Amino acid sequence: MPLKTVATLEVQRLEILSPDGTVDEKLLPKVSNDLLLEMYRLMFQIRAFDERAIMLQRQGRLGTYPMITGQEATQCVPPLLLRKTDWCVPTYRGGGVYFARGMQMRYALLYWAGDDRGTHFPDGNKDMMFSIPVGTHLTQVAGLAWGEKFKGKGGVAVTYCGDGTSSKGDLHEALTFAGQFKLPVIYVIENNGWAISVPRRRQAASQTLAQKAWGYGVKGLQVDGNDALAVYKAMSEAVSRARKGEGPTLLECETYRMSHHTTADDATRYRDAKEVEAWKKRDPIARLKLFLEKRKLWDAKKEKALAAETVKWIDGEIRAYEETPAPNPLNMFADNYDRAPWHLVEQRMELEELLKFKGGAKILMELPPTEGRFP
Amino acid sequence: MPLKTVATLEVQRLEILSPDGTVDEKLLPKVSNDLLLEMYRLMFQIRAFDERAIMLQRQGRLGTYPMITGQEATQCVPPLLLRKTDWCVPTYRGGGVYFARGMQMRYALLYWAGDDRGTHFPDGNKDMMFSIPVGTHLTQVAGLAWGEKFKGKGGVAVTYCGDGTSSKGDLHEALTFAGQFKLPVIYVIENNGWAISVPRRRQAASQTLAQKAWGYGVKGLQVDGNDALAVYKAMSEAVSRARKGEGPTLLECETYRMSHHTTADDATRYRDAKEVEAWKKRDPIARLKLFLEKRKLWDAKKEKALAAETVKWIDGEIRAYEETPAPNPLNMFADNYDRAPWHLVEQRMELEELLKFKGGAKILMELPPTEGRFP
Amino acid sequence: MSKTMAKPAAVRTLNLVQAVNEALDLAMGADERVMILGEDVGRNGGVFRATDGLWKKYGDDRVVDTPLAEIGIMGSAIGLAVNGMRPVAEIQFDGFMPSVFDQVVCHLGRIRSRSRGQLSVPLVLRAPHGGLIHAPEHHSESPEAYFCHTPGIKVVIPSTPYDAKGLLLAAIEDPDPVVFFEPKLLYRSATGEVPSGRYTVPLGKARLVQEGTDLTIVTWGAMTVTCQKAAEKLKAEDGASVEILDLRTLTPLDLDAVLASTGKTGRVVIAHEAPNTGSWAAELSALIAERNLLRLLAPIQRVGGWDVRMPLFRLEQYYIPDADRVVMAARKALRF
Amino acid sequence: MSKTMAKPAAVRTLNLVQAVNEALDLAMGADERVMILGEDVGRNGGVFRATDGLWKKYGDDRVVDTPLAEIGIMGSAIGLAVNGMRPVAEIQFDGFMPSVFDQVVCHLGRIRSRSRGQLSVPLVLRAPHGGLIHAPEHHSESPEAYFCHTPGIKVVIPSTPYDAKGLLLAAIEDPDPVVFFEPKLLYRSATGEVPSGRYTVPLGKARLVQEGTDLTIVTWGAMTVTCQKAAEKLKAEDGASVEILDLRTLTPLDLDAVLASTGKTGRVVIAHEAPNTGSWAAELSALIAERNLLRLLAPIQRVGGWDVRMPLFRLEQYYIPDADRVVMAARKALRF
Ligand SMILES: Cc1ncc(C[n+]2csc(CCOP(=O)(O)OP(=O)(O)O)c2C)c(N)n1
Ligand SMILES: Cc1ncc(C[n+]2csc(CCOP(=O)(O)OP(=O)(O)O)c2C)c(N)n1
Ligand SMILES: [Mg+2]
Ligand SMILES: [Mg+2]
Repeated sequence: MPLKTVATLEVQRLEILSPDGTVDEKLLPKVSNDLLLEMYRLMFQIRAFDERAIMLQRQGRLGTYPMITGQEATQCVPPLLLRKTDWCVPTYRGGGVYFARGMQMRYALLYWAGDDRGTHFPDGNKDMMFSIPVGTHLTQVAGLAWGEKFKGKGGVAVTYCGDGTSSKGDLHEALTFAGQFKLPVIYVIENNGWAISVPRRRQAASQTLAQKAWGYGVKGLQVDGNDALAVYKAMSEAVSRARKGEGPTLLECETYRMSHHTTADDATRYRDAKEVEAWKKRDPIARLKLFLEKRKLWDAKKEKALAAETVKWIDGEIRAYEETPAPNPLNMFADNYDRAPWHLVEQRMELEELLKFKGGAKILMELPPTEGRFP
Repeated sequence: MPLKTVATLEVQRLEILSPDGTVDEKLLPKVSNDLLLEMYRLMFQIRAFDERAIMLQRQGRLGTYPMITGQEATQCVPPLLLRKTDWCVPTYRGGGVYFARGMQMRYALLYWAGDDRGTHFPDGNKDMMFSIPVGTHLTQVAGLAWGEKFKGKGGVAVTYCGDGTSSKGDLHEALTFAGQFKLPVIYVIENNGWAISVPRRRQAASQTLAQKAWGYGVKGLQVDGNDALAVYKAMSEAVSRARKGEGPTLLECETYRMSHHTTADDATRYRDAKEVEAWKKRDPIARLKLFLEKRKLWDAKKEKALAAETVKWIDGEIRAYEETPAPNPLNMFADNYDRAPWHLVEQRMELEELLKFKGGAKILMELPPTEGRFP
Repeated sequence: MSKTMAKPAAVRTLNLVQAVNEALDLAMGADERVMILGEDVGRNGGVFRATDGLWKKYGDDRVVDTPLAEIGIMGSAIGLAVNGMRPVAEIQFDGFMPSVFDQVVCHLGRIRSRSRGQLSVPLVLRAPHGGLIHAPEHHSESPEAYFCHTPGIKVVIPSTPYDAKGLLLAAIEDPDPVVFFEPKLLYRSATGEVPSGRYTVPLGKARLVQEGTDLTIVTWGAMTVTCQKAAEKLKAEDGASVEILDLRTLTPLDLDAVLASTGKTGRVVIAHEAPNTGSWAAELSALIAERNLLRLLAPIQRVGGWDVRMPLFRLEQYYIPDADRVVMAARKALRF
Repeated sequence: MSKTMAKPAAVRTLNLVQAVNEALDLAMGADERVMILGEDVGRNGGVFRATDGLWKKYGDDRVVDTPLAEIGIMGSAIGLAVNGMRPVAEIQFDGFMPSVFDQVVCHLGRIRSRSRGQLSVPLVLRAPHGGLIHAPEHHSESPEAYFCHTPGIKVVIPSTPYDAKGLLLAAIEDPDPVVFFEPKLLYRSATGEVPSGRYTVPLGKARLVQEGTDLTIVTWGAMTVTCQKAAEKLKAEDGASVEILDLRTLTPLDLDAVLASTGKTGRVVIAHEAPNTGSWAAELSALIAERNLLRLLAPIQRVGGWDVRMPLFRLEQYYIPDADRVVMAARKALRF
């Protein structure tokens, strides 16, 4: 009885559109021109939004904000493969995911401005809030997918986590469940090279993150995450496998965090500027633009029109955000339980007392109306 | 840019000694005859001990007890590769590991009899108590190994977990750390086919558990865990890699839990008797015996002598266990802190009051002496 | 202390684990969304047989043996509940609940409010509770305080078969997450009359175990039985009339019942199994003294586990309060 | 409230995070076994700069940027401590501590006793604590009660730079595990005189912030500063003389100091940031009433966070008690 090989695995990496705009025609997925243009619009607009959000924060008009720039392809493309009724749960950096799901970005601003009303998703969407303790949503999304399996209508669940987050045990248990129960779920590792100041190589010592999938009987694939077409193709195959009940997929999308971790971070303390420069050449938006131009789908005029439309759109979102009246402090007590128990009723009255103590008896009339269900 | 292969992995399985006692001479490790005989003795004796412990429990002379039978090779062989000063942490089922480390088995009996004084290891041994919440020790053993790395004397740490336990996120974080910091640690997955009533195939949907190692840049190997020589060889290579600073290893030792989960369990509720029958043919002790006999190292006379010696030894351990005076209830308060804070001092006095209330003022004199450090 | 009864039903004598089993069976029979997940809950019927027979009856999809991964159990139960199911997740022993704290503290009670009422988590998290069955290490813990301090969830623990069934049915139909502890000492030792049909015992209501005038014992779980023994002794030896309140739901607390009884008697013992410091008994002691200060005739006596880890079982009867300890504490209050 | 001073030393004005940094630096300089591990603690110097400069000074082996895995951080710190090191592990924010509960509850405080004193776990677990810096969700939590209920560990939280340095040095040299909370609101806003050399502030001793005769406020962490503001207002507007006790160590508690002060004044406010129900304030309220019952002139007033999740920062000032809430509570006690 020899030392015998009992299993072999190949980790593959999918790249279709190279940084210079040329494509591997054999691998090119079927995507309509309209959809290509929609991808471009989403990526273009979320980058512009990101830049404005950073400015708002610098001006003191927004709280700590996590930058998206560089990760637009990985964020904006997967939602295009989903139905409204599929579940989609990004990370806290996933503004592009929510945007592609149709969220009004005024809510993202509200959230990062410290307003609980920011978790507002389009009617009928099965979106769930990201989790700030990173990775803790991963097993929950397995549960969401499990629920879809019970419904038996081909619904799927998609979620993201960062390269740093892939070190959390939560991913292990999520993939264990996903593989064991053949759940219709897709885990996207948004490998942007960094977890705050910790580089990818200081997480798992494995060559890729995609290869983790193998430990759970889950299909894994590495994808050039700055290549919108590769992300599209990988995701469409993963979604169709999931819909058909063929099981879960782990996609490692390799992209890059072009900016600081958040507005509270200073990446120059720990990151070489040369690395950032090198990644600039792999920009996902410029790359798709080259492709569109080559196909005569895009030109400077269209770009200008989109830019103008984008400014207007962002202005509108910012206005809507800034005109939102301050929340009523009593909102805190709404929606904690289906029916608030006595102690919350009592505590809410205590808060009313405090407000009166501060602002006089009339204060409760002057506050904005309360929102949410109470008791 | 194609769909390209970025990594290939092969999982290997090591088998040397087949159930009929023939060996693959090419793979045969260098083991002295004395060591072969020592392996056999350990395995033989721990099985006999296991059988007696089960009887004790059935007679009401022991608490719930987890059976070892069938797993002797996986448990008794790895410690033979270790120094006293290497760390070794088995699972709760790992009586064979402790035995091979030189533990007096009266302490194992004490522990399963509900006596806290059962965590008694030979002087100078770096053993740590197993953790009952399974898997929670795995990151701790990474830390123990990290401590050895700081000392720089080639010390290593070895620990076990079950196939069921390999589903816990703890293993993920432990392997992440082990791989990242190239820790001198060996993780042995003691895959005995079952986690109480849940079969191996209902844990990870992967073909092997060994292949999990690749997700962390850790070396992985599947081993026939009922083949003492394969376990020896795999372990000796893993230990020597670790000592030389070449990093961690994950060994999946495939063995079989021949009995119930514990004496509180009834495996006939969920397990096919045919499966157990099939595994009987792969018994680790019978197999090593065949090999020893072929080499003229063992015969019926020696077996009889060992059996007699073993009965005497077990009798002695049981006697020592049963003659151990009951613990003093006040022991509970010892060794909780280096110096007990006031509230433990106060509570200990309360317990003294209670004991007096029950047994009169003289009771404190009649109790066995207290043990441990207080305050 | 009210109850809602669906239809007249045969009354049998069941033990507590049988009552739990019957509640699960009824809930699964009545509502397709109810499913069970956990370790060994399926074919094996649970290590205490709480789910015995259900796997056969409802199949592998609805009674699910999961991998050995508690975060996976808790997290996927949350996802299932958010997505329309009514999962009943089992953690095999109290001592393994810390591995789900992350899900409980960060998510379980927050999802409704974070989503501003759009999502809810109607699940039940079942676990055996407490000591005194000579179980191995980490199998005799009383972690309720950790859960009671966590907003957005409810914490329930019955002490009779009747309540076990009615509270579990109420917990499963509750629109919010309920942590449901089952005193393992009582699984077989507590027997009582249980109607065969469906009924619920409302969450948030204490049970008046016995009326009395001199002293109130507030307690929960298996300690209820210990306190009954103590009350007998106090009656026999001290002629004391003891009132016992079994909280049944720890949070939301039945404060009215607690204040009414302790206000009436003015002397209070709170008895429980957990390490005493920072326990749920602390909250009760605080609330009673804060709200009934002028009615108190003696300092409140808390009787709990010591502030050390639960010892192995040879010493457990010295760790968990027994009737003697309750009696001693009661006498301190009575003779103050 | 004593202190041990090693040698005469220059006194500078530092803020709290500088004091923490200096303590870490001194500890690492004096003892090779001291090492730091956590997320972003190395090259980046920690998200609050608590470990700034230490990676450069002590190298990558002793100031370790770990993978993003809190069980890994906590578990390996336990192993390192058992194996002779003196690890100082950082959890980046209070809100992520639940992921280490499993290690804390099942192991951290149990290893010494499980091994009957053969092994010990001399580590420090540092984490920022509390709210009011407009941080994102899950970054403003006050989870101390979960730790205080867990046997075998100590829980410390300073409120001045002087104490931060002295307590952290004491915690690092303590032979038992210490959970060390750092009020993040005070990292930069609290400044004070700090001697440059090595000194320790003993664990288990409260700090008398100010003496008074009418009312005692017991508090800890950033709330200490709030209570000082409230005391000024009470003095100015009510002529009340308020005594303030900053616990500094939550467990083991300085009960003598608490009972002496509350026994003297007879009127008590306990102020803190955590959800009030089941909080550490409950234990304090219970202990004071149980042991000082006849000295109490008014019901004890607990002022804490509401029993809902910590809201996003626009409302945090309505969640965490401010000076007005403390004043209102004090007046209830004073006017009873
Ligand atoms: C459990 C947990 N630990 C630590 C943090 C603090 N933290 C916030 S983001 C972050 C890095 C995340 O890195 P990665 O997963 O790669 O996502 P990215 O930020 O790159 O999108 C850390 C450590 C957290 N939010 N949750
Ligand atoms: C965290 C945790 N969850 C559940 C249990 C209950 N339990 C004890 S042993 C066991 C099965 C363990 O299976 P495996 O890891 O394969 O080890 P084996 O028993 O086969 O040696 C379970 C579920 C536990 N001890 N710890
Ligand atoms: Mg990242
Ligand atoms: Mg097993």
